[in-house]
Amino acid sequence: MNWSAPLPGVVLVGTVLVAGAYVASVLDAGAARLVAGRPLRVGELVAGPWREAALLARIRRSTTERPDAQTWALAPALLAAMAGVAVATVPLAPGVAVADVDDGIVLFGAAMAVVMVGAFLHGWSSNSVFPLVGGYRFVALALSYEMPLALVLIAAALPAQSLSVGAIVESQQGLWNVVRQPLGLPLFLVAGMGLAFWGPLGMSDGADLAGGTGVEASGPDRLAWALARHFVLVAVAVMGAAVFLGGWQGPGLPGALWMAIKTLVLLAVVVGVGHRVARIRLERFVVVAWAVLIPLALVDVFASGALAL
Amino acid sequence: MELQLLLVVSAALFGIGVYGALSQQTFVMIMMGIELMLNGAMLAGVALWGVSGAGAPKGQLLIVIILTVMAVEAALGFALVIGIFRTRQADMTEMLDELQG
Amino acid sequence: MGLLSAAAGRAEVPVFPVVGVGGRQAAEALWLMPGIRVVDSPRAAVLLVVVGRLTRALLHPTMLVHDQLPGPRATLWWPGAGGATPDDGAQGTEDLLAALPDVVTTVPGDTAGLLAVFADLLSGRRPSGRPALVDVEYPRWRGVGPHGHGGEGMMGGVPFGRPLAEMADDPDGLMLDQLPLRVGPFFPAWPPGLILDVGLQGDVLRGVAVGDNPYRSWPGDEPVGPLDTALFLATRTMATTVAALEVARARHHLRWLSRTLRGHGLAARAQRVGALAQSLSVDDRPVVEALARRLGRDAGLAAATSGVGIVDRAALERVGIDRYGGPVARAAGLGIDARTHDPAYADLGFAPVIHHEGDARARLRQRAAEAAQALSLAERAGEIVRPPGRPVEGPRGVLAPREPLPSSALLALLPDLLDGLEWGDAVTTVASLDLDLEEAALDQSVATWPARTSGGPTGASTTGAAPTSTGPAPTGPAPTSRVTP
Amino acid sequence: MTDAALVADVAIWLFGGGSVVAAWLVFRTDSMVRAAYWLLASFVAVGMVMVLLQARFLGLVLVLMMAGEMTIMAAFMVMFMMNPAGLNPMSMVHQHTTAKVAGVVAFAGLAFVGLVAEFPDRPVDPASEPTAELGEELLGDSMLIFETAGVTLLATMIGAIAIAGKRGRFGNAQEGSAPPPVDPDAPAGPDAHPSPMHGGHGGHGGMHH
Repeated sequence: MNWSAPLPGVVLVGTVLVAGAYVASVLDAGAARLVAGRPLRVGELVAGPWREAALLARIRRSTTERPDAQTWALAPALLAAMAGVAVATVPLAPGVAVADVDDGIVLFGAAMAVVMVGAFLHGWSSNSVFPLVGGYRFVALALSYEMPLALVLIAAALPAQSLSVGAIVESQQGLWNVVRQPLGLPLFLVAGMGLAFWGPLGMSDGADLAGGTGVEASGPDRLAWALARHFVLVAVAVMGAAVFLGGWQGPGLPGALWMAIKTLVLLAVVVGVGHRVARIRLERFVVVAWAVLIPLALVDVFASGALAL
Repeated sequence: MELQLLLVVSAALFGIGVYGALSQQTFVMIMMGIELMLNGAMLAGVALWGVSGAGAPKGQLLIVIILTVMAVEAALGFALVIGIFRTRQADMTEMLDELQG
Repeated sequence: MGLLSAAAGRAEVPVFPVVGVGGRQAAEALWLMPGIRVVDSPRAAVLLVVVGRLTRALLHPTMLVHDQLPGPRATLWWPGAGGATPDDGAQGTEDLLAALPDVVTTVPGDTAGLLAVFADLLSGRRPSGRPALVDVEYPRWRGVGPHGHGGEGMMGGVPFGRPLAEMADDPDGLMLDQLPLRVGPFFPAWPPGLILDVGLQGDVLRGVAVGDNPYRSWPGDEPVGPLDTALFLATRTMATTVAALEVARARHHLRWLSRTLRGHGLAARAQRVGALAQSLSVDDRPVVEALARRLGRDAGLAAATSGVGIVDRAALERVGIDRYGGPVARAAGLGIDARTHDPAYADLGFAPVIHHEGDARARLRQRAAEAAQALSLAERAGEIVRPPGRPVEGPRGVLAPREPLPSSALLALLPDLLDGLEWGDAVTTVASLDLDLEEAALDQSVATWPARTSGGPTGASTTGAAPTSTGPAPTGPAPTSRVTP
Repeated sequence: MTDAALVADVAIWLFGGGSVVAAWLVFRTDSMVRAAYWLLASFVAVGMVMVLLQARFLGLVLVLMMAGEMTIMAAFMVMFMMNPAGLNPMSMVHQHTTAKVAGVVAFAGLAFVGLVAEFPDRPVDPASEPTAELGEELLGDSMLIFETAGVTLLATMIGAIAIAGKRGRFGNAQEGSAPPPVDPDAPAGPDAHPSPMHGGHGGHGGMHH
């Protein structure tokens, strides 16, 4: 099968995103029940996301006074498309990559930068106060973690001597990057949580803003935004599994299965952290990002460079 | 043929940039005009590099320099906008028709 | 469509609560009910649950929120909370029932009834609720331009009833826009009934004013239902056991902890604490002590709360909280506690818990520690009975005969405390004060609460000042929005 | 011509045309946020052309850089243009005729050169690795240029912070400064285009000329 052809490629990426988003919401609901000390009802957990999606599809659209309707609709599409681009660069099994281009890491970085545009536009376009504040918050956070994100990805590319995600996966044959560069994965996940505005970094859509950029969205719009956000989370987890956990490599099982397991582990970690760690303060995070995370990421780059020599 | 059309496109970007930089009153919009001019220059550079320059690495170097110029322009532009706004509460060129602050 | 509706009908029910007089506890119980999800925005809700009685000042905001539900939608009324009945004549409630004839009236906590209404709604057996504000004419925005946002002469002021932003100093020394905004009374991150008029500069609050308390606009009406401090207020006429008082105190603090955790984005942990509060007994002491330790050590919460909303002694004295004590004062190092001199506590070895930082984190640790301490006192108190009539230490401070209640003093802290804070910090600060607008309403409408027993509102009532709202005053979390039918 | 090459060519035309349209809309739209993002669209289109012309790394870096920069720009516009949320129409132009003429002349001159001049036909070898070559160039022969760019950026950062900061070299920026004259009737610049936005406090909301 030639996965680089348009149709199979879109189908593959779409399947990964939708399946990942479904699993992420089941994990999220399960983690919420565990943390809340309520009984885990597997049947309800498994059916939950479908039921909620069906309900949102049934609820009517609402609008605000004079929104920028096109931009409002564009925002979730932008996030979903960028998540798709990110997943496309990752080899999901040996030889199965939609677009394992030789600048894959840079492509991922560019796609994630456009996610910031999408989130800001989602807040701005609804012509309402709390969404706009949410949009600002996303930008303030994103500008702080984009730099560590870029740096840890560069560090991961050093041992592979290539910017291609496939080459980075193969460079981890003997030793995964999570061991070789212990700083990389945590920093990557912090940025990833921010990109999917998840858990402690979910300020742009936080409860203190009554839902932030998503306050005004109802019904299908709310569903689209939730899906887009889950897609970004999945893209981050897939990329993290490939770049730091050795991708499809692993003993015994088929490559695709290893990739799925590793993605699942990262999703579980992010979802678990989301239920355990309080929403951070914007001011404090920005200070920490510039004064701690960026220096740590630089240490990561220098150490990886020294090792690669 | 391809090269000629790309050069016309880059000339159009540059021309729009010139128009914007000269006609706009707001500092940030003027910056947008300047960025568009740089955008046109960059496209011309890449077109010549890709179609006519046989992919010489020095051609890409020129683009890197243009990107640097854009970054410097943006950073200093924003800093100046803040600085001027701080001292004069001005965000448009006409508000700065006096030399003494 | 059938399959879709069937699946949708079995989803968790998204509910937006509207808290009327005496409805706070029943509304908070919604968070613990299985199969129900309380949502932050009316846009996400299918059911509007009105809990308790509505005052006239709450009526218009309630109808606005109702009309923001996108539909299919239905409204439930839980009157019994707060002792209200469908025919008790509370004006706001009557008006609501008149405006929304299809309101379903059930008893508080009736999950089955709620789920049935939801199922009927989605299967089409029940029609979606009609708009409540059909007769009201709002000034329409008649802007020009492709997106209709501009027009001649829009240089500030209030075009079409919408206040525009005005320039004002900002903390960085720039002159930037400041948008006047009214938030409340149903903003989900704030205690029910709180209305704040703020200037919003980006996400920084400038010039905060507390709006009229919507729970006091019922001239001559019996003011309140059961407060969450009801047991403590009852001690003026009733003998109570120390154990019962202390368990009630611990429950109060745990409820507050649950709300606070939710505000910090920890809904699941909040649910666990909320469930613990609901079934709390003396035997839970070890659990609560472990919880207090865990919360005290929690690095994420520490980062979110430390240094936020510092209330120092000067501020306490300015609004007179130094007279009440209470957790807010004790978290700022002021060791006032009525239990210190209460003979009923004499043999229990009571000494007040004190923190010194005075910030939101200190208040969090203070209440967690006091909850654990209260259960430990309850354990030791055995059958000790406390005679009526003496000042009692309530969960927010001393409740003494002929003294105002602590909530209004805490409310007076807000304007100075919130000015210049980021929105998130402001929400953290408001939550950390444990405000109760109903308690404040009781206080202001009767001046001193024991006088209530001798009948009639005393003195010149301050209650005439029902907020007159013209135009679409933003009341919900969706200030500039409108549902198009 | 192979299918793939044809697709690439069509894509280059679409992106090239798109970049010009987006650039034009920057100065035609009535909102600052839209203007900033039309500019971003123009940059993304040029970046895509660069990718299609094999300068993949630089094209993607351009997108990455501009997404951030344009978002900052949008925030700046909203902050400084005294225009709630950047949603009001605006048309704040001066010396319009001069600008139009200059723009057309610049376009005509450059396009003329582009159309008339003879350039050799030496396309990039599809088998080459432009990203690797660029890397070796930057850290090899042209190291000095690369380093100079880096130092320039560092100096820019420091300078920008110094300019924008509250306390400059001459003490607090607020002291001794004066707001611009508040005189709505004063002629606004060489073209004497009346500007109701003149003055520090009047500038809210949109305006129509």
